Order: sequence, then structure tokens, then C-alpha cells
Amino acid sequence: MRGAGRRLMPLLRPRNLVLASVGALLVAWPYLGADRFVLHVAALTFVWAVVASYWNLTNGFAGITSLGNMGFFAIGAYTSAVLAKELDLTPWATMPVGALATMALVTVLVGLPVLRLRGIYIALLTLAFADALPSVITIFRAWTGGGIGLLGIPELLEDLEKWQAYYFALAFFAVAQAALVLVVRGAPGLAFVALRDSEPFAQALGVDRFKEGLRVFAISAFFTGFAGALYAHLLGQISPAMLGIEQFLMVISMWMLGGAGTLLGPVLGAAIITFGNEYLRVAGSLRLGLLGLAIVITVLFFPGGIMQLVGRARGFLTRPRRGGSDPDTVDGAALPVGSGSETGEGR
Amino acid sequence: MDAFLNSLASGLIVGSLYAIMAMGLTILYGVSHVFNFAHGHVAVVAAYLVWFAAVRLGLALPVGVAAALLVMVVLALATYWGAIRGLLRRSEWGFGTLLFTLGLAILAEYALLELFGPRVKSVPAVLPGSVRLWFGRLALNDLFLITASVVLMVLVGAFLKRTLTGQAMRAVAQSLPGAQVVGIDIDRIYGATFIFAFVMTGLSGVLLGTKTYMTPHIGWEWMIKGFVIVAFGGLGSVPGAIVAAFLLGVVEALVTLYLGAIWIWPAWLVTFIVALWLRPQGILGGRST
Amino acid sequence: MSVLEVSDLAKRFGSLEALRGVSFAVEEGEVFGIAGPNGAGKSVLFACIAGFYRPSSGSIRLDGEEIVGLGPHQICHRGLVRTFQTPALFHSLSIRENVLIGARFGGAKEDRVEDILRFLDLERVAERRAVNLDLFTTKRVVLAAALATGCRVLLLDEPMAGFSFGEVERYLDLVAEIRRTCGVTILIIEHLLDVLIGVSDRMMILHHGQVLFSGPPDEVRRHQGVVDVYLGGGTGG
Amino acid sequence: MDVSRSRWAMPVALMTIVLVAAACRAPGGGEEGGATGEEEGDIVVASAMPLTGPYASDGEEMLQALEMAIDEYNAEGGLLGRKLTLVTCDVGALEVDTIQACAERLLGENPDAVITGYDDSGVNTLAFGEGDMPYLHAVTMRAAIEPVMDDPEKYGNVFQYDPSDYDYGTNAAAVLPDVAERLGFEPANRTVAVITTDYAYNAVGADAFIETIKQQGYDLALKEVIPFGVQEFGPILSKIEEAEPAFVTFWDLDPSDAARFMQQWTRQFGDTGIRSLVYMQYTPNIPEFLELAGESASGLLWATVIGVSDKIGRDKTDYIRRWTERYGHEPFSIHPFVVRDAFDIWAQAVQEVGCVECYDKVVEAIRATDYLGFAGRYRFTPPEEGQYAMPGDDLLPTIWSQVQDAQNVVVLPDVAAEGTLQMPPWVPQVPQE
Repeated sequence: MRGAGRRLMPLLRPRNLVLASVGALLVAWPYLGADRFVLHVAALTFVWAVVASYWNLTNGFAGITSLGNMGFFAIGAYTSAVLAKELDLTPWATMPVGALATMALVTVLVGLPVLRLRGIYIALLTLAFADALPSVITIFRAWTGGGIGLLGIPELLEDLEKWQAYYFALAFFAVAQAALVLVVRGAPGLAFVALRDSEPFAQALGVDRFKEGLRVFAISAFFTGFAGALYAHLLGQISPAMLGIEQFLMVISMWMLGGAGTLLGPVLGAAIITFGNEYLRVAGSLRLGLLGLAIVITVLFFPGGIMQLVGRARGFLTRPRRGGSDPDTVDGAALPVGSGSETGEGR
Repeated sequence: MDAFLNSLASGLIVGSLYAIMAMGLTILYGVSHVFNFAHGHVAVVAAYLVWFAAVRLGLALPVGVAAALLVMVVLALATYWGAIRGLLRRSEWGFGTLLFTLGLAILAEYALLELFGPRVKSVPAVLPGSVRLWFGRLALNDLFLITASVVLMVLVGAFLKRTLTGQAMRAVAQSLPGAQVVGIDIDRIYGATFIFAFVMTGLSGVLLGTKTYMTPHIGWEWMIKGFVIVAFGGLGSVPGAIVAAFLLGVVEALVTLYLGAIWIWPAWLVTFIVALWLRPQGILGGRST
Repeated sequence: MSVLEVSDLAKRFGSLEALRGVSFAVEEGEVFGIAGPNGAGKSVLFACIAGFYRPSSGSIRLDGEEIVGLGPHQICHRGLVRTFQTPALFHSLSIRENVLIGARFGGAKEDRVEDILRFLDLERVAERRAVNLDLFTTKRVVLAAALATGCRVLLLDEPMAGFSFGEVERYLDLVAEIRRTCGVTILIIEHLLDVLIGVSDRMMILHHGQVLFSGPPDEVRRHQGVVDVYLGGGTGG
Repeated sequence: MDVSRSRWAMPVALMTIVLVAAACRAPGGGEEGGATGEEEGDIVVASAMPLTGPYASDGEEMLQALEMAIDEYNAEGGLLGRKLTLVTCDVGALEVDTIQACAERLLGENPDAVITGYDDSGVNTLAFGEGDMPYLHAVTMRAAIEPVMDDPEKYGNVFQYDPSDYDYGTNAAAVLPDVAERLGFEPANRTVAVITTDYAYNAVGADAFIETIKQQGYDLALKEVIPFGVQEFGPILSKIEEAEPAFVTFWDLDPSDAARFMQQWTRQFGDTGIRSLVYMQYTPNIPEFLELAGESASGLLWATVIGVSDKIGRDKTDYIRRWTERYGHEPFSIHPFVVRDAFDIWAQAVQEVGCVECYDKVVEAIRATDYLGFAGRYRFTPPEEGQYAMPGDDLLPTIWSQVQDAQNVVVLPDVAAEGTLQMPPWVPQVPQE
């Protein structure tokens, strides 16, 4: 029953075929005549897609209402950038260090206190954490450059070309998504589905909310931090402005609009918002209005986000095993998200 | 000593600003469990309306405030009946309302930018002038802000305790099923809560506009500050929010005096973590959510 | 040595005393039946043992080790699992995955899953989502998930409520089978005295949070206090 | 769990393909960066500016200035007979990646010139320097001219058409003691206080000030780094009261912060008095400052390294008239003037060399500029020195103003002065001991 045939079959599912051709297209894109600007934005999209996906991991899948993920991103970016600049190390060495440092810091400083709390309190504490970071960056301005930002961060390669940046970002994105699939389909993912469906039963069967939460936090911090590090070395400069409200709104909208609790949603959201945002820069302040309108309309009419639209068009792109006709999800697109259902005692 | 007293006074002023920022937010959350991300923007909208009435149209300040609050009532009803009511009926209501109010905030910023432009505006001080005390001078407007926050707290407390609507709101806050059992019309109470919270928030925006000035962008700052204070004091607890606001205000002033202004946020965070460790429901938050 | 030893257990909710001075011991491999009228504190007792409530006072020993203060998942890892009166399965997962949860997080090896599915005759429906199942299947999934943790002590909270007569029979057979093949110690709460008497090695009757009777099943009916409670309470036995 | 394994296999395969492809060779994609358009189409002027976020009020005027310039040139038949068009990009709150994205976007339009007001907090040079077309900006930052100094070959097309933040510091350190002397101001001691945000524009100037004033024998009594949006300066004012420094300098770009500072300063020291002069970098030039601070700002000194004064530069009356006709109000700030200066500098250079796409020649012509604009005479330092518009009383004078009766009055340099320095109201008349 575990023969090659059975293992090959799922690979040939239409869903996977679509994914594979999209992947091939992404690989071939620079050869198909994408210009500098498009490649630049695409590379950023990959980075943001990872950040959004892992934000969605904590919030959409695990129901931990974290609002501090931009903080994780900044820690990774700064750690790697400062190490590479001050110690003259290659970014290839400092990026993993940055990611690990983010994981350690976030798990100890945020994860341990936060996971004793519930719902909206987690949101508040993580937000306060991210908002305290610009001050910390300023206090350590000797290394971080303070509000001026860090300039001249060593790039991934000497004279990094746009198409190289694109491929590095794409490769990172692929690895991060693969890891995300493992996490979601693996033990932590299973644990959180169980906790959400029936917390007492899950606990009785040995599921440890705290431990699984910490694990998800650590994984999320690792990849978000890594994304931050990559971002720093792709752009060559960073500043505390990355912790500003605009960036926060952008990234949070990516997974919220894309479809919380889905794997593809945040990626689509990242693509649409990053590209939309850049192309709408010519439209001035209208950009803001359109973003706000998109969010409001999505919530009111397509609560499952873009994935709901996709799911409506074709069932196979959604999550076939856990989606389907689940009465608790909207058109099988979105999984419940912890924030509300958890804090609300009386509904 | 004078420096200390002076800083303490600054702390109280800032504290009163924070208390005003937090009040509408905590009431709305306490009763309906809707966390209003557009809180800061509701306040800014009211402040802009008052500016428009008082400065642009040259109306008397109380007239402007009354008109702005009237608009707040309309906005509250539109928000609740037009959107929130439907969202609350979904299983994903917590997430839905959060996202909705977030979108609303962005839209409000855009609308303000289009209508009033990006330049900084201010609401005229309610009480111009200042008064001399032994350690320094205090602006009358600042004293007014401190008084107003305390008076508002008392009024809110009285409203919740004495009036029928207030009692029903408290009942809903304590137990939604219980309130339904005794025949409270939830829609009516939620509608009333939204009106109450929006009016309070609008009022807070007007008060803040006299001191911190406003741009279309500043709502985020007000929201985040209010957010932290409300959590600190215990979501849904009005006295808790007030205590937290003054506490943080004084901490902020003393940190500025002895460490430097740049340490304010880190100090907040540490205070916050310690407080939550000791009391996970916030300082005075009775309910564990 | 007893597998589970409860001594002088009390649980208060405010002024309400749900349990008072409850003491008993369960021996390895036995089926221990617990009965009592509504509100006697049976479920509270289970919740205390399994770590969902922290007792107000008293001690609970599993294999001689104190477990008061541990969380449900920790107690599960030590080999004790409880089930719930109204079972809530993980409805967005398949039946196999429901069982897998127990195996993966309960600390046992995952290769037990297939055996357990076969054992409880769930193989054919294993890929179905655990939603809208009939009651008997639901209860079997619960049993399977609990067994998958590799538990040695199983607390079943009114597992047969709502069953038809035939289903009760089949379920009791299962319990006996589990006991025989897996050597699991079973504590079972049941409303119906007859059923309990048939399946238990020893029994305990709770009333108003206190132990009214404790001993062999055949003595239950002769105990005056039990008769009073069950007849006086209007609950047929 | 073979299901999960197959899902895992797909991304791995994908990744392998990606890495192999990346290792293979450079695709032909975005190779062209410079000018390809030899065709006689429109001349494209690109600009990045903050149209949303905290700096939107400045960005609005920069955009208006450019639109007006282009419309006016086009009305006169364009430049070298060709029509001009404008492409813009919103840099929002000036985050690093939005500036870079804007640069990529605008460079993708193959612009013939990039002219902005300010668009950035210091990385613009790197971003726009990628192209060959002339780029004129007034970011007013050391960080923006340093890359040009380091690599004049690559960034030789980047001009900063005003001095930099650093010059604020050196200028303030040089002028403040002189101001004290002119006023007959006798300080309690030879110390200074510095209150600054951590924002580069402010911080670099503040640091340069500290460095330079120390060389003149002043001590630093107090340095406060503040975040934007401070509501209560009470604790800081208390520290100032204790130190009573000769000069209190305030470096915070946000006009509402600055207004609050002056209101609270005047309240605190208005009647008790303090022997300190207060200086601000640039911020009171933003029109909202006086609206918000009003009378309480009277006595404040401030400077701008690029400014507009009736007595300096070429006549502005006609420009103001045309502006008012078009937009219904007079210019709020200096941006309408200086952005137009930059535009004219570029246009003049193009006309001089007689071609648009010959970027090297246009850049050469701009380097040789000696242009009298609204703000003064523009002359650029050589690329090795950063290629920025030189400060100087006969070039771009640093204009010092004092707020008197809630009005800005230019007091220095003497050639531009509209009024005389006055002792701030909070300084006690009779020196007390």
C-alpha cells in the first residue's frame, strides 16, 4: 500500500500541477524579459510573502494573536546587518545567526511571557514589544545607526544584480514555504487544529498548548528573522522606519486579505498588495483609500479572503482534507482564527 | 524637588491624555468584545470636525463640539447596524471585527487626507491661559484635561450604575447569555454601547486635539497608546484604564527626568510585562477573558 | 500497590463544595465503577484526577506519585486519560488523524494507530472527517484516540449515555476486550446502576460530593444509603 | 503520513530547479538601465516625494511646484521644442524599501531627469545614482552626499541643491556666540543643551553642533534624545532649569513637537526667566509651527540653510502671483521656490548643451552652474566634495530668523536682514546674581 504508484499519484493532482507550473513560471520569469523594477518588486514580494505566511502561522493557524511580527523581522535584519558590518562577516554566515538570534530572543522575551496570556492580551504585549524596538535601536545607535539607519550593509554578492536578488529571494521563499507545509501538516499544525476543535479533549490526549505555542513562536520567529536578514542584505540598508505603522498595515493586510489560516492566501496577498502598492504609488494618496476599501469589502463580503474567491472558482486550490464542507469555515477556505472565538466568553 | 514636582505634574497631564484616549476603547471592548482598531481615527475625525466648525466656520466651540458628537452618533449607528452587527453573527466575529475596524481606520485616514489635507491642525484650547503654582506654571487647559478625565470617569461610572441602559450594558458585559435570558435586547444594548463609546471617543479626540494637535495620520498613535493602557488596566475596566493611564503617565515623566525620553517605550514594555505577570487580567480587570 | 490512589480529596467552587473527603484506591487492571445521582460530583472528580481542575485539598497519586498540580497533558503523559460525557471530536480532521493526535501527543509510538483502528473496527471509515458521525462511532473514535496515547488508566465519563440497548452491549464487550488485551485500568462513570454492576470489579457511589458506598458490585443493592438515595432521588437503578 | 511527504517533495524540487537556474547564467532581463530612447518623444521628468504619511504636506507643494513648472515650460513650447511630462512616485513615510522601489519604478520609465524636493532619509543617492540622468535633490543630508564623495564616477549625476544637515550644526555653533554678543546677552555659564530626535536630519546636525561648539570652549550640559511626538517637555525643562545653559538648541523636524516645546518653554520661564537663548533647526520654517505656537514662540531663533528672503536671490513677486493664480493661495513653504530653482537649473543646462539625452553633457553643465535662483546663488562643490550647493552669504546664505510678535523676521545675515535681533522675553533684563 505504500508503493511508488500511490506516492506518485498525489504529485499528479491538478492542484500540484498548477503549483508546479506556477513555480516553473517564477523560475523562468527573469528570462522572459521582466524588467528591473518588476524583479525588484518580485524579490520584495517573496520576502514579504514569507513574513506574511509565518505571521499567518501564529495567528491564522495557531490562534496566537501576535501583532509583533514586524519586530521579529527587524531583529533579524539588524542582528545580521550589524554582525556583517561590524565583524566584516559574509552575509551567508550572519543571516542564519540573525535568524537564530531572533528565535532565541523572541522565544524568551516574548514567547514565555506571552503564552501564559490569552487572546487580545497577547496582541497587546507583542505590539508593545515591537513598538519598543525603535527606542532600543536608538539606544544602541553606536551599532545600529539609530534613526539614521544602517547604510552600506554588505550585499549578498558584490554588485548584486536584480535578477540574482530575485533568485535568492525565490529560493528562500521556496524553502520557507516547504518548512511551513511541514509545520502545518506536522505535529504543531495538528496540535493547533486539535486545540481549536476541542481544547479539553486535546489536552486530555496530551496536547500541550504552551509547548506547541512556544514551538510555533520559535519557528515563526526564525523564518521571520531570516526574512528580515535577507531583506537587509538585499537592500543594503535598513532603518527603524521598517517598524512604522504603514509597513505593519501592509503585511498584516497581506495574510488577512489573502485568507487567514490558509497556506496560499498570504502568498497571494503578498503578491497583490506588494505589486498593487508599488504600481499605485503614482496614484498618491488614493493608494490608502483603495487599501482601506479592499479590507472593508473583503471582511463584509469575502471573509475568507482571496482564498475564498479562489476556492469558489476551483475547489482544488484550497485545502482539500480540512476544508471541504466544514460548517465552521466559509466555503472551505478559511480556518477559524483564534482571536475572537478565544476571547469571547459569551457568544 | 521642584524638578520632581514639575515632572509629576507633567506625568499627570500625560496620564490624563492617556486616560481620555483609553476610555471609549475599554467601554466598547468591555460590553461588546469588539476591539476597535479605528478607535484613534474616530477620535481624530471628531477633532477635525470641531476644528472645521470652530476655526473654518467660526462657530462657537460648544456648538462645534455638539455638532461633532452628533456626527459621532450617526457614525456609531452606521458602523454597528451597517457592519458590526452582521459580523458578530459569524463564528469568526473576533477576527472579522478586528479586520473591519482596521480597514475603517485606513479609510478614515484617507478621507481626512482628502477633505482636510495633510497639514497639522489644532482644536483651540478650551481654557487659554495658565496658573502659577509654587513649583512652576500649569496651563489651565492642562488642568482642564486632568479634571475632564476624572469627571468623565465619574460620569461613566454613574451612567453604568444608575441608568437602566448602563445597567443593561453591565449585565451584557458580565454575561451575554445571562443578559439574554433576562430579556435584554442585545441589539439595542450594543447599539447604545457603540453610540456611548463613539461619543466618548469623539470627546476624547476633541480634548486631545487641544493638546497634541492632529494630522490624518495621528489616529494610529492614539490607538496604540490607548490599546496598551487599556490592556494594562484590564480590558473593559474603566477605573483600571484610568489608574493605568496615570501610572504610565507618571512613569513616563520620571523616566524622562532620570533616564531620558528615549527610554519611555522600553520602560512601558517592562512595566507592562511585570504587571501582566503579576495580574494577567490587568491591574483592575476583574474578568479573565 | 494501587495504580491510582485518591485520598481526602476536596473541591470547592466558592461556597459550593463539590467534593468532600473523597478517598479510594484503584488496583491495576480492574474496572472501577462510579455512580451517583446528578450533581454528586462524579465529573468533578474526574476533572480533578485528570488535571482539569485543581483540587482544593487532598492528594491524588498515580503509581505512587503525586499528580495534583500537573496539567492535563502532563497527566496524560504519565498514562492517565479521561474522556468527556459529551464528546467533541476534532471535527476538521479525519478519524485517523483524531487517533493520531492521541498517539503523537500522548507519548506513544505512532505505529499503534493502525492496530487500534483495526481493533475498534474503524479502519473502513478512517479517512472520513470526524463530523456528523453516529454516536457509537464517535464513542469508538474517542476510545481509539485515548488508547492511542498508550494510557494505562482510562477514565470514561458516562460513555454509554444515549446508546441503544444493543449498543450498550457492544460497548461493554469492547471495554472488556480492552481490559483483557491491553491491560488498561478503567474507571467508568455510569448513570445506570445495572450496567455498572455488570461490568465493574468494584464500585463507588458518590452523593453530595461524598463517598456513600465503596465495595464489590453485588453489595451495592443491599446498601441502605444507596437504596435511599436512588429511590428517594427518584432515579431508577 | 506519506501525504505530507509528497507535499514536501514538490517545493524541494522547485527549490533545486531555482538554485540550478540561478547558478547557470545571467538572464538578459533588466540589463538596460540608462537611456535607450533615442526617439524624439516627450522629455520625461521623474520625481519621488512624500504624498502620504507624516511628510505629506511638504510633498504636496513639491508636486505642485513641479506640475506648475512643467505646465509653464510646455506653454512656452517645451524644452528644445519637446514636450515635458512628469512621472511621480509616493515615498510615503520615507522607508528605505519604498525609496528603493520608487527608484526602480521611476528608473524603469527611463527619465531624462529626476528632480525632487526631498524624498528620503539618506539612501536616495544610492538608489537613483544607479541611473545616468541628472538627479537633483534637496535631501539636505550628509548621508546623501557621502556616496558621491566616495565614488564620484558612479554617483557623479547626483546633485544636492542645498547644503547639508551637517552645515546646520557648524553654522549654529559659529553664529550663536555672535548672536549673544550682538544682543549683549550674558549667559550664566558656558554650556549648551541639545534636544534632538534620532532622525538623521536632526541628529547629524546636532552632533556637528556639539562637536563644533565644544571647540569654542563650551561644555555640553544636557543632551536629550527624544522620540517624535513628545507631549510633555516638563521633565526636560526641569533639567534645563537646573543647568541654565547659554544656548538651548532644539532639533526636531515635527512642527507640532516644536510648537509644544515653545509653548511649554514660555509657560515655564515666561515670568520666572532663564538666561538661555533658544535655537531651532529649520522647523519653524514649516508654516504650521507659527500657527500652533503663536505668541509663545516669540524670541525663538532659528535657521535654514536654504531659505527665501526678499532681499536675496531673484525677484519672487511674479512667481508668487502665478502660483496664487494657479493654486488659490500663496506658497506655504520654501519648497515651491527651491524645487523650481532646481528645475530651472536643469532646464538651463539642457538648453546650454542643446540636447536632453546626452546626460554626461547635461551633468557637466550643471556642475558648471552659476545660477541666481529664488533662494540665492547656486554653485556646486566638485564631485569629490559631494557635489552640493555651497553655503555662503553671497551664495546660499544660511538665513537666521527670529520670531517677533508671532512673526518670522529675518535677522541674519545682514544683507538679508529685515529686522534687528531682540532679546527674548524670557531673559531677565537685569542680570541677577
